Amino acid sequence: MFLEQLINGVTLGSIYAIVALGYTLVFGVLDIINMAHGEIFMFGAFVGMLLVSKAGVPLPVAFLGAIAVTGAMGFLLERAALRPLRSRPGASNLASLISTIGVSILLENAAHRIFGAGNHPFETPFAEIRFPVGPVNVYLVQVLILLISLLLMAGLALWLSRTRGGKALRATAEDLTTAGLLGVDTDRMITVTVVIASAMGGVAGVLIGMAFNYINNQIGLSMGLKGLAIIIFGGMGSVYGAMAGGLILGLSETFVVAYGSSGYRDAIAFVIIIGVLLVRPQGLFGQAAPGTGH
Amino acid sequence: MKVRLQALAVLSSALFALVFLGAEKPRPRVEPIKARIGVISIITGQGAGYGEAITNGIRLARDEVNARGEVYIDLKIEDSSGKQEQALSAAQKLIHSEQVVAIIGPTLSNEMKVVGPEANASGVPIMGTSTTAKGITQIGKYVFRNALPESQAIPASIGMAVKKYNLRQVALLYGNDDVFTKSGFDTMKEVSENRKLRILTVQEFQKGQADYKAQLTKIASLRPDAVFCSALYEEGAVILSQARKMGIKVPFVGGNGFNSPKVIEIARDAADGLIVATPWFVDRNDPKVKAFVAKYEKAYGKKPDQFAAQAYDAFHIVANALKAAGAADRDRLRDALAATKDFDGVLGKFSFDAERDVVMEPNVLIVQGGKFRVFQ
Amino acid sequence: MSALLALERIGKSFGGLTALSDISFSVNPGEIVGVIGPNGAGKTTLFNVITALFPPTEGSVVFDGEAIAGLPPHAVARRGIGRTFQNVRLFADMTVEENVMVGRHCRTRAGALRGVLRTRGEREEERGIRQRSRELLDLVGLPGACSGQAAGSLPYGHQRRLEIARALAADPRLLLLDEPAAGMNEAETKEVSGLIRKVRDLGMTILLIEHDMSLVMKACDRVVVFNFGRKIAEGPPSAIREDPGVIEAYLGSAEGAADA
Amino acid sequence: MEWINPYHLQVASFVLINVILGTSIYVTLSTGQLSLGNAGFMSIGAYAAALLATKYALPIPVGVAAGALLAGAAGALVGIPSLRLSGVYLAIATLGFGEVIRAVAINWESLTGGAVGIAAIPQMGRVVLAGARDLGFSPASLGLKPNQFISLTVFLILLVAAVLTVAFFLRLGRSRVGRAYAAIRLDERAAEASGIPVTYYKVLAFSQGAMVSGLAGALYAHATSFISPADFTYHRAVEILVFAVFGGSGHILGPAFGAAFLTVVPEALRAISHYRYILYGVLVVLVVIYRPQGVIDPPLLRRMRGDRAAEAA
Repeated sequence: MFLEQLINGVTLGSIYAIVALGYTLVFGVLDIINMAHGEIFMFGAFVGMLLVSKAGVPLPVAFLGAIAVTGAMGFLLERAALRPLRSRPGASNLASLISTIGVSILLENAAHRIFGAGNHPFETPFAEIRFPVGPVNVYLVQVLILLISLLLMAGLALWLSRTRGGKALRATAEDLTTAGLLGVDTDRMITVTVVIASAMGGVAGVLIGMAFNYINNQIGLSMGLKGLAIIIFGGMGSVYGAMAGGLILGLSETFVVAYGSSGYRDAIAFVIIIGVLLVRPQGLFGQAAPGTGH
Repeated sequence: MKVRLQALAVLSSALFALVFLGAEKPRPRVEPIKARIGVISIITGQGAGYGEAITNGIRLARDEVNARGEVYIDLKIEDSSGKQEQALSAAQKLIHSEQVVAIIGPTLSNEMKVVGPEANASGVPIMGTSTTAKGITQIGKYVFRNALPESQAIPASIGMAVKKYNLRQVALLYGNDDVFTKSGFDTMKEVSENRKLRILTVQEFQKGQADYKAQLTKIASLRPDAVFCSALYEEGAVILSQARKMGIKVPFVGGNGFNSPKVIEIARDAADGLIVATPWFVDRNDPKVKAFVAKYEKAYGKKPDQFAAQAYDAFHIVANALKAAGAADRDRLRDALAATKDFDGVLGKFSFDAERDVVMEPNVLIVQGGKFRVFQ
Repeated sequence: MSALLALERIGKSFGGLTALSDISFSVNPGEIVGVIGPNGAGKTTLFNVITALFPPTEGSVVFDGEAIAGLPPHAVARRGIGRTFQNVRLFADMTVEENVMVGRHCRTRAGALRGVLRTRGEREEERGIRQRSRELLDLVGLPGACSGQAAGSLPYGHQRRLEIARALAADPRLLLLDEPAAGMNEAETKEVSGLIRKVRDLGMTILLIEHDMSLVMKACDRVVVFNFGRKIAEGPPSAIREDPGVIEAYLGSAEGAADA
Repeated sequence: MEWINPYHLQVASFVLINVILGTSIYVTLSTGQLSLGNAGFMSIGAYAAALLATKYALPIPVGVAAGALLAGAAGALVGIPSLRLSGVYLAIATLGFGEVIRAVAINWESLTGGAVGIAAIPQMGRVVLAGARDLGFSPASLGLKPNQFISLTVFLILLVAAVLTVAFFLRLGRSRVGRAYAAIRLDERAAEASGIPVTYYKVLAFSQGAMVSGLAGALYAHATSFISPADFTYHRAVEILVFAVFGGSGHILGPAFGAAFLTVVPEALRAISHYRYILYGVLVVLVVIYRPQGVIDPPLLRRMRGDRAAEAA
């Protein structure tokens, strides 16, 4: 049973990690928690589902479709709910937090009107492919999820540290005004960030659908809450923190059920956060942020 | 002689029919009893899937009743968003602003626990169509329900399953943060203990959880003869599909919340082996049921689930009681409702007991080959 | 005469970076002592150590015969050390008067309940706070008309004075002023210089960081010179002016030459 | 007396409870701490009051006071370790605290009844009516039907509670402690150097915020007569935050306005039930964009006061 639970935990953890990467990227650059991220990847999941189950397109095309839609949504989110706040004096981070909450309420209810309430099956023949590893069956989807999450993490880390765009992004994250003075088009960088993060949400959405066989307009909320928990204890803005945090949470939830009480499964994320934050207020991988403890 | 007699018989029956019809025609058209009935349902937010089925069923019944002309019902549907405060505000609006004669709903037992006392205190009959938790009708004499409580459904399904499969050891799985699934679980546990079944493990899950693999892996490792699962169909379908995928082939026994075409739609083959006890059987060989299913499918593009069927029957029960009461009066309607006996609806024969709770024989159904069938 | 403030072998490092090492000197009651040195010499760090915003890595701070290291900053303020900041830190959204009233906090007592119930004692205390605040605003030369204005909207020079008034509201015995004349023109600097002496004449002891040499030379009884986190000289202004080490380290720098 | 509609009073009652909740988040925010634990503290107050009333048959005011105090004590306990945290870290950690409390409420069945919750909590309006009848009073003497009387009583009790709460913090804001809170919010360093014990006041504000949440929870329990863990989810915490930021967190009237407005809007939009939360979302975004500091802020209040003064002159 241990091996199976380990696989369950890693799969769940990888999904959490992908969700958390989206949050952490936006936070790293903008210092904003994008509360609409969960709803954006929920839309990604629906687009993927419609393309696969209703239109019958091959899976990679479904991924691309989800990425296109969520990327576009990220663009609109940035234009409609974030950018107008950047230029306004007196707009605290709280204001953008609330405007993204507004967007998330809007999207959740819009999804209900557009896609209908309740669960929708997410079926692809691909999701049925499995192979035995020792005594247990491993589904290809589980491997794929782990691989994609690792790839996204490595890709992001590389992009941030090696490429021009990535460096400009980091400069933007470091100090918005200075980066602007140095000739970085910060508005564009921010748009790019939000679009990339949202597109990653699209990927996450399709993977979640495949992993759990169903989707509904509430998955953004429950997954989003976990994603938030992860970036906090992984360390805000840290790519590795999101990955490590995701895996830790996935494994702890699974093992709490396996060896403890399943009644506390959903609460374990927050028990961990509180524990970690009390020891390391900046999170596992976070740099001591200004204002945290003195 | 014989021929004459026959002719006479034909003639006289024709005459009789003529007289009868003639008498029917000139009967003065009675003004229908006009009444306003309120509905509280989940239209937005989590659980809107149930609310949608319920309001669909009610609308269909309303159209039928109004077309018949004996009573004319003006429906006021209010959203509760699945929240108690919203349900209470909606109830107050219906009771005091809309002056409804009765309320159907709300959807969740939680909501009923807040709304019920208020309706009862205001003397407005209220009827739950999906509130299956314990202690609902005990709120007061104006509170009714036609939803078969899990305390009646589950013993029937477990009883049949134990007999058929000779179950000895079982695993229990339930949602611990919801009144409905928690009550169902309490009954399952009680019934299992009474039947001296060995409970290998009790696993919990929480609303909105996407992944049940950890719990299911644990259950699988203990090799139960069956899994008793107290879940609503939204979660239940996902649990089934994930369970089968990881190799749990044993029967699943659920309560009546598990009974929905949605289960099959979402879980597909994985739904095979699900046993539920429920008054609602979509493929029952009964003209009433067939007509209802056909109409519902035509109107909403899908088959009715038990939430729709219970709401549909509930509306007819209220309409009948209204006819019996003879006027849109809350107290007379309450008394007429309480007197409902052997109402013949799509769920079968229905009566209220002394505590305004359900008297009904549940069917035990099993999913086989992607269809609900009677379990024998 | 025993010293009001005695610093004994103070050292402070951040991570691997040494900001202060082996600093010892003392300030006597009624003195005005200047602290000078090039940017980054550790002057402000010293103020932060004295006011307990940072604990020293080594050494001890003795105020009025008592070691105060380890006390929280507000307790140090309560003992009688007030300060201003290098880049004015006023409560920008509060009114001018409220800023000074905040400064009076540690000399007053009314808790939440009394504040809400407005007991007689509390009302009297508030009246006292208000009156003292007006006096202090007068003292630092802020016109009464601006007392209702948001502190952040004051002209820069007025903000500096307001910060001094806020510090004085806590009845400090030792006042630490961090570049009170920074960014001011000659006339304003002269006024500040006058204000500093006025404050001293009220019985306060002053430790002053300042880049404006004319102000330091005129106002201070004694000067301590820092460079690279160390004390390189100490003495009366006239002696410091001639100290070759100081001239090389500090006055020799471009900035020092411009100031001098 | 026909115009006294229990429905309107019901909505008004929830508005008032939300005003108290809005105040609770404002109090902690006024020292610059963003706490999202208010749903958790609310549940502590609600459960304490409900249990004292149902299990020990204590009078409602005793239970309400105990609930508020218990929540305040819990606030102090949570507030102390939370001092190390700030900004979003504090927000999410306190949100987590709320979720943990909810998990405990779900799992500690012997005390809380688990998901089934606690039913038949004495409803304050009905208790007052019963008491009044014992004294020989009949609502008919005021021309009221019993349920009008009940709703009106609940409304009036909540009105008094909300007005007292808001007045308390309005006055506190203008006192020595209020100045200390504001100083800490505006510049913690400078506040410390001015002799303000920052730790003490942060914990005090945290605890006061928790106490106010607990009060709201206790009143809620006695207004709806049923509570369950589903009442105190993450949604509630976020909703309270939206009240504060939407209405404006710079002045106590901001959260109060936000709570009132955002409680009434979904109610007013009942006619378009399917779309009302879509509109709610759009409204929140628009208002935040056009008034990022919230609808009500001190300059606006000054202008309004100034206008009034000008009119009076």
